[in-house]
Amino acid sequence: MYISSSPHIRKDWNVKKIMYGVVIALMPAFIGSIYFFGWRAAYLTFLSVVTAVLTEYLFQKITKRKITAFDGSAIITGILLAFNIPVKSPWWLPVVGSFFAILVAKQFFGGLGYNIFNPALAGRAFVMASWPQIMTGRWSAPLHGSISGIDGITSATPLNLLKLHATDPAVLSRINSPEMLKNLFIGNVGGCIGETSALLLLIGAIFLFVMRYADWRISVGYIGTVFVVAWIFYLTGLTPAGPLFHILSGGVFLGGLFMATDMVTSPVTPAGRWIFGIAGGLICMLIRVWGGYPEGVSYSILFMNMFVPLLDRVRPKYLGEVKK
Amino acid sequence: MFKTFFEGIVKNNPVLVLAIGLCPTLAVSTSAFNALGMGAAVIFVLTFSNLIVSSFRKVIPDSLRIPIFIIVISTFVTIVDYVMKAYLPGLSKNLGVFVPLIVVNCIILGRAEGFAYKNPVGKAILDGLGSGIGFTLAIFIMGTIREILGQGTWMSIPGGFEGFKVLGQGFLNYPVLFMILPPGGFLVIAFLMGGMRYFEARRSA
Amino acid sequence: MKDILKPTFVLLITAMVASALLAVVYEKTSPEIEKRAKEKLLDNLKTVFPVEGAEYKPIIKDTLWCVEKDGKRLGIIFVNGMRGYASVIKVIVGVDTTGKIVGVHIPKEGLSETPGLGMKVTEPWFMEQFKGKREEEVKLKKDGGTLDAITAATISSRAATNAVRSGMEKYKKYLKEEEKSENEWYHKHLSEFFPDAEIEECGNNFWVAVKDNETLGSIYLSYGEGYGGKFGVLVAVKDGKIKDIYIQSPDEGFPETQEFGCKVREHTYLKKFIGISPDEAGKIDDVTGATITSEAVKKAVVSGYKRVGGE
Amino acid sequence: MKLLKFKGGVHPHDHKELSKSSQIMPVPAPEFVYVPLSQHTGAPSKPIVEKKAQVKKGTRLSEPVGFVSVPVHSPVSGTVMGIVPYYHPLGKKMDAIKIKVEGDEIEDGIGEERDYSNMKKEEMIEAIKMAGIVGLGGAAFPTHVKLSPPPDKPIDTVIINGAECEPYLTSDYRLMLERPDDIIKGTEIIRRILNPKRVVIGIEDNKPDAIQILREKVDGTGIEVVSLPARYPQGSEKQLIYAITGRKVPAGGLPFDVGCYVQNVGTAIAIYEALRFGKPLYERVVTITGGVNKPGNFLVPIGTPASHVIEQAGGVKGEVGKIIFGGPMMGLAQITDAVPVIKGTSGILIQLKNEVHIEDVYPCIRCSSCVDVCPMGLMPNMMEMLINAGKYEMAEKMGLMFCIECGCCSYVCPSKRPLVHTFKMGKREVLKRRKK
Repeated sequence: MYISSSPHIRKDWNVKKIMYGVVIALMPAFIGSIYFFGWRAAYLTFLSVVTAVLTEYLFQKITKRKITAFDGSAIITGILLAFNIPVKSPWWLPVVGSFFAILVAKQFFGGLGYNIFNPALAGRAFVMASWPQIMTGRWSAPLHGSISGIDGITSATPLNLLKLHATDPAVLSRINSPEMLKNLFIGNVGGCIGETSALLLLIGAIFLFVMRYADWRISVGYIGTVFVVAWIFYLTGLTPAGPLFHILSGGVFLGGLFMATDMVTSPVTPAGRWIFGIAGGLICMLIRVWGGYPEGVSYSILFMNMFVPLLDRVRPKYLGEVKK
Repeated sequence: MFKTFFEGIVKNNPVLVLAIGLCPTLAVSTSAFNALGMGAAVIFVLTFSNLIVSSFRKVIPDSLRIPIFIIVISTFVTIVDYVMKAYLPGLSKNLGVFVPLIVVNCIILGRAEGFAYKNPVGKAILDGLGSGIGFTLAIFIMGTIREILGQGTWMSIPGGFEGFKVLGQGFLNYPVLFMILPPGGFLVIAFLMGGMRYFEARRSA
Repeated sequence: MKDILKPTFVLLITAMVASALLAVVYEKTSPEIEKRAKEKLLDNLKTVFPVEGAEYKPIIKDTLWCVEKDGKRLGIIFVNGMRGYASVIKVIVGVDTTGKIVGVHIPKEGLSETPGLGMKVTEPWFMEQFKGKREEEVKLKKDGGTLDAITAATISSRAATNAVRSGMEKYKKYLKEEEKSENEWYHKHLSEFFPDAEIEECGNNFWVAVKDNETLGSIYLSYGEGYGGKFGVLVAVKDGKIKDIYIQSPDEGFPETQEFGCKVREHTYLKKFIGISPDEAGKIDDVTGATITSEAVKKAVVSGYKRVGGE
Repeated sequence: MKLLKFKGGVHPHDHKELSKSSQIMPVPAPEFVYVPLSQHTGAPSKPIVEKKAQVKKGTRLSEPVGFVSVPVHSPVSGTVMGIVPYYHPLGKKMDAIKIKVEGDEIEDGIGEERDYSNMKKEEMIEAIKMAGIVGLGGAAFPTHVKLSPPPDKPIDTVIINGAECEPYLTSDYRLMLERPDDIIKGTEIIRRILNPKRVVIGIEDNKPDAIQILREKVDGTGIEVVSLPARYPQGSEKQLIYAITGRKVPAGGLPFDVGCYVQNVGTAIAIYEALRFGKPLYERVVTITGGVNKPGNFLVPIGTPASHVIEQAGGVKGEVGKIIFGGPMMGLAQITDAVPVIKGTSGILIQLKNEVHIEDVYPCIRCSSCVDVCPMGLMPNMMEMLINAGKYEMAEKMGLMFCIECGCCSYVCPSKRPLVHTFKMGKREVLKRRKK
């Protein structure tokens, strides 16, 4: 006979299911990355995932904690980290990044559920700060396309075009062209391993939303804000690229769909989530237009991660709450 | 008597245990040599200000002690600053504003107020030396870790010795820049503090 | 009353003792500090414009120096700054009188660009590539120039290059002045063409010889680009015909080789110019073995004539 | 009038098909019954019978202590064996009157039809009180207290709760199907006492036949029958009031604060029986379901041990995992099958051993499912964290005391955290501190 508190039935899901659900949702983009960048993308992702799981396992073993390394969350961190590095990275980059992400950003904070920052993004920030020459200087073209999405320009990713070649009339005339936007949407441009294909990421994300493994408010808030702000900036001449270019380029889809929506590091209330997404999108655009980096997705999300405890205070009114 | 000396180094290490004087610690521990320079400056100022404060502790009026401490400390700091500028200009440039800022370093004011003002000269000097060496050790260890990981060298001197190439060429090509950036400083000091606590807990257990 | 006086007195004493002590230290160290500063500065100046025995005379304090040797101006050195990624990137640049960069130095001290990235502007390979560049070439390849940027540190690289270029533009006029005085070689020749006349300058490297309110003729100065570099040609014109012609001597900076290029300076060749209209100079035969130089001379004569409006 | 949907809630599989079609069957009396003296919210009643006293069905065994208290009655005829501490569904042993069952006599007067049309309001309330009637939905709040709202808070809406949102349970459903007339008569009595403007019977739309029958029966009485969306916890007082009237019961307040009165359909029948036949509340309909061979609805004498009732339902199919008094969402797991049925027991759910999932508890991953489903709009994840950290005041500020313990948060939690359990403990701790 078992005795336990009510309720005595539980919904048929659990943390593992959610985590592996996210892993499945990442698969289209993963397969896409192999198609776009070749087997090296798979190799780096594999290294990253193995390091993440192994680090978590060893840490829990050494500190004599419960082993939860195989609950899927470390796999997600590994995949997302690999998705955030260029395919030309040396093999040790995802290894070091994953190691840092799991050890410092996750386990030191107390493990799953207690980390303040999205581990994959923290790991990315670490490798970005440590080896910027690799992270921002080693772009390669997809196997079946050009690095910039525009024929004839081979040195820069779409966002770098915007940051560094925005005065070039040849770039300006084609940056909002249907050809460019199509390449961006499909993912046939240079960039980090998993971020290029908006289409494949979207497929995975819709699965997440349907299964309720991620909250659509953050994604809609984030990507929507980037779109609206980019539009305003485009109309006022602050950026030469249109709103579609902005949401499809760089990591907006990867970040907005998979990293900002990380349950642990996002607010729990609907209002908090809207604020989280919208403020994140705004910061991303501010970094893109005025910041030193061409891309602002990861830092905007990390930045908003810090405000989560504050945003959690934006709680809904409970039924019949009396104002005091 | 020598207990005072060793307490400052280990048990009451200003940086790793008391967590004071963190600002210069984080800022100048980007290389081992800078850290040593800073440490030397702090040892000098700390020892001499302790000496003066302790010697005159009977004549310093209670109500005036803080302004007088500040004058004493800032005098020694200025001396260090001038001497460094004159004879070690490279180091002086690297340490920058953090040498003048020793004036408001809480280790020094704290030792003057908390120890030297209440204790005889001999003890005060030992305390100054102990705390100063404790600070230097902490910042030197940090500087060593950060320089080796962040630059691949150890003990490089600005405009002089290139430093020992500890970790080989691969590392010199791709050093962990993160470590010499501010967040790296926080990370290293967190590790050191954590380690200190861990061993303290083990020893007392 | 005593409550106020006593602390005041104590504080006064303390402050006085401290000041006295500091005064002594200052007295001892300040010459050393100054000496160091000067040495450092001279060091920097020497790196960017290394000429044995040259003098560095300040024109604008801490910003602009002229480099002179034996009373002759060789070039200038300037300091200029431009906002980089995290700090102002200061560049020290030596430029010679022809407008070519002799050397660029970017001091590490006080620079707080990202280590390993923007900080790389202080690496020798980056500073080396400026050598010998002219103003219009000082641009990153990305911006249509000739310089390599540092990987992943475009902002810092661009700031450094822009600092060099804008400085060159700002201080160009100091070089121009130099050009004039440096080219003094022709002054003493002007009077040789019309011995008794007064030479009046009309600007634009064009002079008119006047005697008793009567114009005797005109002289113009033109430059040719020879095998080894630029050289000057003085042409005296009288009644639409070349009266005389003089080419800069090797002492005066004639850059051509002794055995071939110098042949154009020989009287036998120059004689061919005399008496013809400068327009027709192109028809004159070249000196064997010095085709480029002779072509340059002819071009200089014709273009110079065109410039002054054919008299 | 348009129905408002309350915020949150969950859709667990209702499993009502198990017992839905089984008619209410009376359960023969067991050998012994144990009638706890406290079966309601409020002060326990005081026994008035002694050991060896002979009692009949309906004999009053105790008298109420104070206003918020009701007496208990003997469900059987027999001999009082004494007052013994005995298992109670709340989980601890409490005083109960043990009666040995002998014969089948009924107390005089019970069952005779009476005319209550001339009774005064106060007389009716007193009769309801002495019949020992409490809310039969589960909370067991004395009905006469509810029927006497403060004079400054008039009731304008009476809601008869036929939602029965708990999965598995079908006792109210069967009552609505089998005794719709009695429900309406009981409702009319409540209407007479409270004189409201509007009387509503609310039923979840997964019981269309019940809705249809009641709609037919209420024709011409002015009573509305409202179909509510099936969504747990629709039957919770505050959610029901909000859905039907759009009014929000103020936090810490009671339904009469917004002019509402909510009563379970079973209670309405009990009120009718008390006034019409003088029958006190000594038996009730209980759904026995889950892992039993013949799940069904039974009319069980109060005080019958669960084991006896389970036998009537054909016995357990396999190894018992959990015996739950009430539904799976809010019911209480019992330590033994000797626990007696009391007035508030709407169902007994047997979970077999292989149906009980003891799952790993993970740290909260902040998925916010609990926040999304909380029908009270609370933040269970934060409250749990605060309670575990001992910060009861802050948890209270976040609305801990207004938690209705519906179990939605624990139900959805992917980390399988015992949220409701924590809140129950937290509430107890807060109350303990308030007393100090």
